[in-house]
Amino acid sequence: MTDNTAVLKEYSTIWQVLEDNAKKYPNFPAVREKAFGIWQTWTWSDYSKNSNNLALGLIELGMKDKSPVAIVGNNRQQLYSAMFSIQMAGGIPVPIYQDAVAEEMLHVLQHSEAKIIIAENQEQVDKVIELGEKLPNVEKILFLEDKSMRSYESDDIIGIQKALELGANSSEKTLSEFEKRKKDQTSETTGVILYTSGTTGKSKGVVLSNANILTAASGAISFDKLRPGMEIVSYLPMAWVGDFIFSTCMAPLGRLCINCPESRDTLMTDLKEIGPDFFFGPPRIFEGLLTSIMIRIEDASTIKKRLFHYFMNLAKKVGGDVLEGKSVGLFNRALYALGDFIIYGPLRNSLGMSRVSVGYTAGEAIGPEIFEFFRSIGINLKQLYGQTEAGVFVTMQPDGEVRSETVGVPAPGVELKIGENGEVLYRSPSSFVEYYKNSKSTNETKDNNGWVATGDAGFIEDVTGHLKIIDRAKDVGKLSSGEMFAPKYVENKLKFYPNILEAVLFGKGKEKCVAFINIDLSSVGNWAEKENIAYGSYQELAGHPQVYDMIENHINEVNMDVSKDKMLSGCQIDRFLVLHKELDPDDGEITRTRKVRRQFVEDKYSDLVKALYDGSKSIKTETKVTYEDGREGSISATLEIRSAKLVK
Amino acid sequence: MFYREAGDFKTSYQSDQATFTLRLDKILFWGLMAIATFIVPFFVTEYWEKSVFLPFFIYSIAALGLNILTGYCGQVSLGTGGFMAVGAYASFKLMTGIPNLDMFLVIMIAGLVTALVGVLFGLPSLRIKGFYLAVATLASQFFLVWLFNKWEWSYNYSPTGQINAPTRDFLGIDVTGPSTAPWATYLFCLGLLFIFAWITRNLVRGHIGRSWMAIRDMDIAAEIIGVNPLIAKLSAFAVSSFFIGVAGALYFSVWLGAAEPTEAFAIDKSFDVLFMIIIGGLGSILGSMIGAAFIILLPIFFKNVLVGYCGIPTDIAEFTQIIFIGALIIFFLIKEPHGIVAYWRTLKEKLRLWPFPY
Amino acid sequence: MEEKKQNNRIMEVKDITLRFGGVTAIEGVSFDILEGEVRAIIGPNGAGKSSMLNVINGFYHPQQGEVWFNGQKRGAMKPYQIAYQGIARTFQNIALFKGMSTLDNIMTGRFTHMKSGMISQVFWKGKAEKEEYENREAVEKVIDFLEIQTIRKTEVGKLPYGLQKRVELGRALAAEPKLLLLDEPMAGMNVEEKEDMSRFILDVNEEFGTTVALIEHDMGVVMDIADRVVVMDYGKNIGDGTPKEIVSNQKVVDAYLGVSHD
Amino acid sequence: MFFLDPFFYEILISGLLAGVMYALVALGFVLIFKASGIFNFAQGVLALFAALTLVGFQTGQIPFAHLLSLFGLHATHWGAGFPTIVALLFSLGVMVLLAWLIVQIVLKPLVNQEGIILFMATIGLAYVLEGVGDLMWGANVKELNIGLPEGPSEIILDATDMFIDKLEISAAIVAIVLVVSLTLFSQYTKMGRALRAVADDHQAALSVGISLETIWWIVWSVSGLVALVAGVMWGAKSGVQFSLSLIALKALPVLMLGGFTSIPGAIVGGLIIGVGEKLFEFYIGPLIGGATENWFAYMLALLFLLFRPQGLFGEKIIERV
Repeated sequence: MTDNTAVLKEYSTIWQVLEDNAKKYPNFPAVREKAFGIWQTWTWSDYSKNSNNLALGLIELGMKDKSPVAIVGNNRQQLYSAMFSIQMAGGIPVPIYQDAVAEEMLHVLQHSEAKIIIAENQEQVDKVIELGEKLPNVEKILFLEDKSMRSYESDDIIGIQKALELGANSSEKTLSEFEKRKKDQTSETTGVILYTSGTTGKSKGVVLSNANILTAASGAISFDKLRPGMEIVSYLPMAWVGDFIFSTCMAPLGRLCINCPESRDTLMTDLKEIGPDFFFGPPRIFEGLLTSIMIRIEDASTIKKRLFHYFMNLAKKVGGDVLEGKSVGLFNRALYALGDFIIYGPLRNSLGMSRVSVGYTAGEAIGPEIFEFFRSIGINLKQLYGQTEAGVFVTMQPDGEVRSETVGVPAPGVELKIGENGEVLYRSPSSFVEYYKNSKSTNETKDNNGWVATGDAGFIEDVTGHLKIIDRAKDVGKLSSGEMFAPKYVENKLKFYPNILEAVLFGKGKEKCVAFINIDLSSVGNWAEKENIAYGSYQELAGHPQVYDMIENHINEVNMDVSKDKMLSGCQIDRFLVLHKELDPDDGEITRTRKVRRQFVEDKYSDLVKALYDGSKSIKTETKVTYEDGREGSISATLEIRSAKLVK
Repeated sequence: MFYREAGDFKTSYQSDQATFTLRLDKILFWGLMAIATFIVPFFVTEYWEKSVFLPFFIYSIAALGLNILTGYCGQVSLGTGGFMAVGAYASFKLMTGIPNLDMFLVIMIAGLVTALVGVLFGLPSLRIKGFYLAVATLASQFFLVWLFNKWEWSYNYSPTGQINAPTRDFLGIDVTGPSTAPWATYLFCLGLLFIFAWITRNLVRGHIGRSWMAIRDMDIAAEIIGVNPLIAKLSAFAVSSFFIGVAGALYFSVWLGAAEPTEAFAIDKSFDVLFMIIIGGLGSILGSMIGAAFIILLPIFFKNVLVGYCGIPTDIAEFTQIIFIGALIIFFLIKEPHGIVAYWRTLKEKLRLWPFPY
Repeated sequence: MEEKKQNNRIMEVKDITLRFGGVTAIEGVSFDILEGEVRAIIGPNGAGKSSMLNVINGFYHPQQGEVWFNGQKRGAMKPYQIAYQGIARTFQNIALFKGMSTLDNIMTGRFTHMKSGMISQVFWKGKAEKEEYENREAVEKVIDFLEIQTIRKTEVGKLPYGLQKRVELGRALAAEPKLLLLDEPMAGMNVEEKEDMSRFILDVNEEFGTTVALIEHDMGVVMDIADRVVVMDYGKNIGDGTPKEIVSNQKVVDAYLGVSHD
Repeated sequence: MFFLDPFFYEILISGLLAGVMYALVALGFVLIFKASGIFNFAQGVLALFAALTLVGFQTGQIPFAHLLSLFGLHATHWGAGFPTIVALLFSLGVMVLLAWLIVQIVLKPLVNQEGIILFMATIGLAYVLEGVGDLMWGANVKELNIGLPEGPSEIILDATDMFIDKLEISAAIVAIVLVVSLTLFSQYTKMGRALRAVADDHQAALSVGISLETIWWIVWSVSGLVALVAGVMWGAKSGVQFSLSLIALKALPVLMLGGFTSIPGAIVGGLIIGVGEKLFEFYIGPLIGGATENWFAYMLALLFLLFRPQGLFGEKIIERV
């Protein structure tokens, strides 16, 4: 394994990498953005020039040394460039989730005390303006898109073009100040503050130093042997650590080219156009892809359907082995090659993954079928386990050792151990400095020797050395019988069914386990259409008896599966109901990264939980909801409660 | 199924608006061109030359021309035969009048002459539309054929009224007259077709082409955008006639070698070319060629299969063929007004989406 | 809004009378349009509003009266010549080029900006090619502005009604007109589409400084977006002023609340 | 002076007589155009087809004999032919049946299409009919005799010294009768008015209680009748052969001149063209090589159109924006 700290000998900050690339490879593409119908391409030299100008502009606008600057918006060339500009100018970039509502934004802005905000468009600027009085610190807002911004423009709200012009014509004083600030920086200088989405409570600002970032990026590049010139599509939120490491750190260090899609609606088309070499997606992206494949193939002609299923069966048998270069026999290999031409190749092409040499998924457990599906058609999909505090990578799956149940071996430079309570702990040069202005939390998470508690329970397999994650450490509890209660473990099994979008399991300290189920509207809706089931709303579909039958079957199967594991067999579901609304980040029920806020849900739907335990057959309830435009309302429903089969 | 588009992205408008935006299409096209240019000439026999390739290339040029007028600009013309006659007689006069003139120039000048005549007969298009215009173009058909029948100067006072193509060359290689080699005429016409298809493509992708299509789709809206209907229609007539004149010149000088107006340029020619673009595809370059191939190959097919293979008498085969073509026209107008090329597009779309239906 | 009042008259029609055979469509109508304003023309069906637009952009030639544009009296001109003067419009019934894509439709809107000659076009060299890509850039800005990126290469005949209206607006905008005429831009739209369209019209007016004259039935919309309003009835001008003045004008109220004469 | 020239009157009259025939064919066009907005390019082939059918019935030909011979049936004729009047009725029956087929197979699927598409469809139809006619009855030139008087009219010859064929006179009389009755039919009967209404407004016609299909069938049948008469007259004059189908092309300039929607226009246009081309051929023709009938009518119509696009009697086109 290469030493990922070697990179620190060459560079001490991430923007130095950019500057180095601009010098050595000025005309190679660095970052593209789909805009005005084509992929507008910046070379390394364009990228650097823009970043320098903006940095100077920021200083001209009064940006102080070491001060945080917020960035909010979709993945945009200018925003990525702004990350470097802020660092160069001695500041600390604080990216914010672009779909955060104003209140969520408020916390980050107040906590970080950012004085300058770089926002993508009117939508984001509006949110900041809405907060108005509550943000006395904010001095300047820069915006990227002029559209509808004409009436906003003032001394404090200015277009980024203006800032760039200021930078291009900056004074001598600014220039020398700029040089000084750049020179002052070391590898220990803070590179970024990333606010975690936080499953509980207010989000915390994770401080990563340049050393953290550089070692993490360098380790990942060597681990997967990424080569210069590879393409990545940057579509995940810029505030998320993964995108930060991939697009802002690994890209310059490995000289990868990043591509920003035109909009969220065009992501799939844009992804297909680019055909990335390196792809990261949370499990739900892959679930979504698989569901759409299955739905579309169902509508295909009989011949195509037969071909598809025939070759998918073959792929299931031998695809994984072919991918790992294991022997499958000459006949199977020939057949697989034919399948590759007729089915797998076109499939990969239609997903935009023809060229993917490394694909990763993380964040949540991925369904084994989904995982195997993508591997079997020749996409090298792997899992990694990580968190913001680690600079993403804790463990990664090396080629040839990929299994869906484990999350791989420690990433370069990472040491791993299991705590007394079963919690996974790690230590690495990439692990974070501290939580910003929150030493209490820092001390809770990171001990004096640098070991960081992940908050996840898991164990290391003896033979392979691979890490296996069971659940959130604090969620793992005991039933009243003393048996182990690991809700996530069961929920994940349920969520592997395409019809189930979310599941929430209750049972800590109780005798039995009960569950809420959220159906997947696209998948169940499609099924309903085929079965000729009429429904007027989500609620009506969710409450349909036939839907209940279907969900009951799924739960029975999961119970069967869970019963096989002695340690966890108490986690079988006794009674369940199908929720009448989708769990929604706008209602605070799940996080923006789609993690269930267990306690919140339990409190909000306490009447339902109670009914699940008191044996009633149905329950009438009323629920508050927040609509997309921010209005609030409430819906009422009568929900059926069913019992599932328990296996002894 | 064959398309692998992932990674085929465009970073400039130039590549986004290229003729072949898909890598595979580009490879296929140039592959086919390479075969046609470097391999076929070695094997082409006189039969293939005279019965298949020359008629295909020449009618393709004519169909491209008519498609510019009808498919792109929306002006139906039934005067194609007449305009081909202009091209043919112009080339005859040039070949006999200036014996040293290179054949390429002869063809081009013949095209120019036809373009002038076309503009003249296109003038009524400013006042009349639709089938009024279609009928008006019949005037040019009848008048021009009559003219070349009666105007002795046009056929050099030959007692038979027939015109015969003397031997002329293109860059030193004979392409007309009795002693030409099949590969020479084949390559000459192939080259011209390539050039004219390319020109068509260039014209229809720019603002002139768009002004034609605007006139076709909604002439009133075209006018308020700044399109002068006079210029748009007349330019379409001019370009279209140029193409048809070139086709007429090649038809007479390179392919037939001799012609007599009432037979060679009768109204059937006008219909044939019109059918080519209806069946092939209105407003499509590929469609023009597919249509030409179809109408050229159909009689050969009928002759070989019905007469040669099934032993059906020639006249019955001929009648069946007429019925078949007529029925096909009706079929396409009802089922697929965009012609065979629409099926081709659907097929391609299916291949691109394979194995999914959408 | 106040400053607009001091602006120049970009267009002035004086005493226009238009007859078709024995029918008088417009009778002695005069009004002006100031540079940078949103001017609405309202009135019951058959009041001669569309005919007025047709006079302004040269489809109809009035028997009497004068049209002044940019301070100059206009002689008899063809619609395409008027397009070159900087007047663009949309139609009440969508008049898109059905066989062309959204992109091509809007590119066609750039016709007055494209000047390469036939020879250059034929060989696709030099000016023709350069000009094409330059204009594509301008068109892409319009596409971006109207948020129709996803339908860029769709044939317009296949688009839903609301989007077709938007594409038509795009085609007119692409010409970068000084005066934009909109004939019932919101006809047949639902509330949401109307809101979008109003926003686009206001944005065009504010961001590009384009003068807009529109015919609209929805009084709510007119009140929201128009700076000044002309009211026509039976081919005559029966009121002219700010929206506020108009709603308190008795003649106007009568024409609107009185018996409609469709 | 030319009006002292005795030939002038002879040409004038024969021009007028021919003109009546043009008017008759043009009338077939106008009827269909007014009722269905279709410019029927197949009208001439329809006439050829009608004439072929008539001759076939008259002479007792077996349809598709040539084709049947492929299967070993070598008979070409029934024992005897039908009497002319029966053959005429049968032929009319065939034309009515044909009209129904055309409406069902070609027109119904093309309803609401643009005029130019329908126009091109009738070109296709012309090809089909030509092929079917040939296949049914053979492509050889046939003589058609339905017992009309022939030869120069002695009375006129004696009285004015002009040479005018009796056949032409009787053809003209038949044509005039037909033109007058059709005009009356379309102007003064309820059905006729309904037919005219269709062209303007399909909905309005439907409200009269006649389905569009029926109306189309009726007009196509009527134009089949016109085609039959035209086919008989021309066939009697110059034999039944392919060139007969070209007479329809002659009617096209008549239409452009007279306007596509005007029955009087068709009549006047027909006469103008008939007379014009004869006079032109007689006086100017020799100077420029003769055989000017082929194009004179077109050029005349073309020049005319440049100045009056809607034709002599057509309604002025007001373009609505």
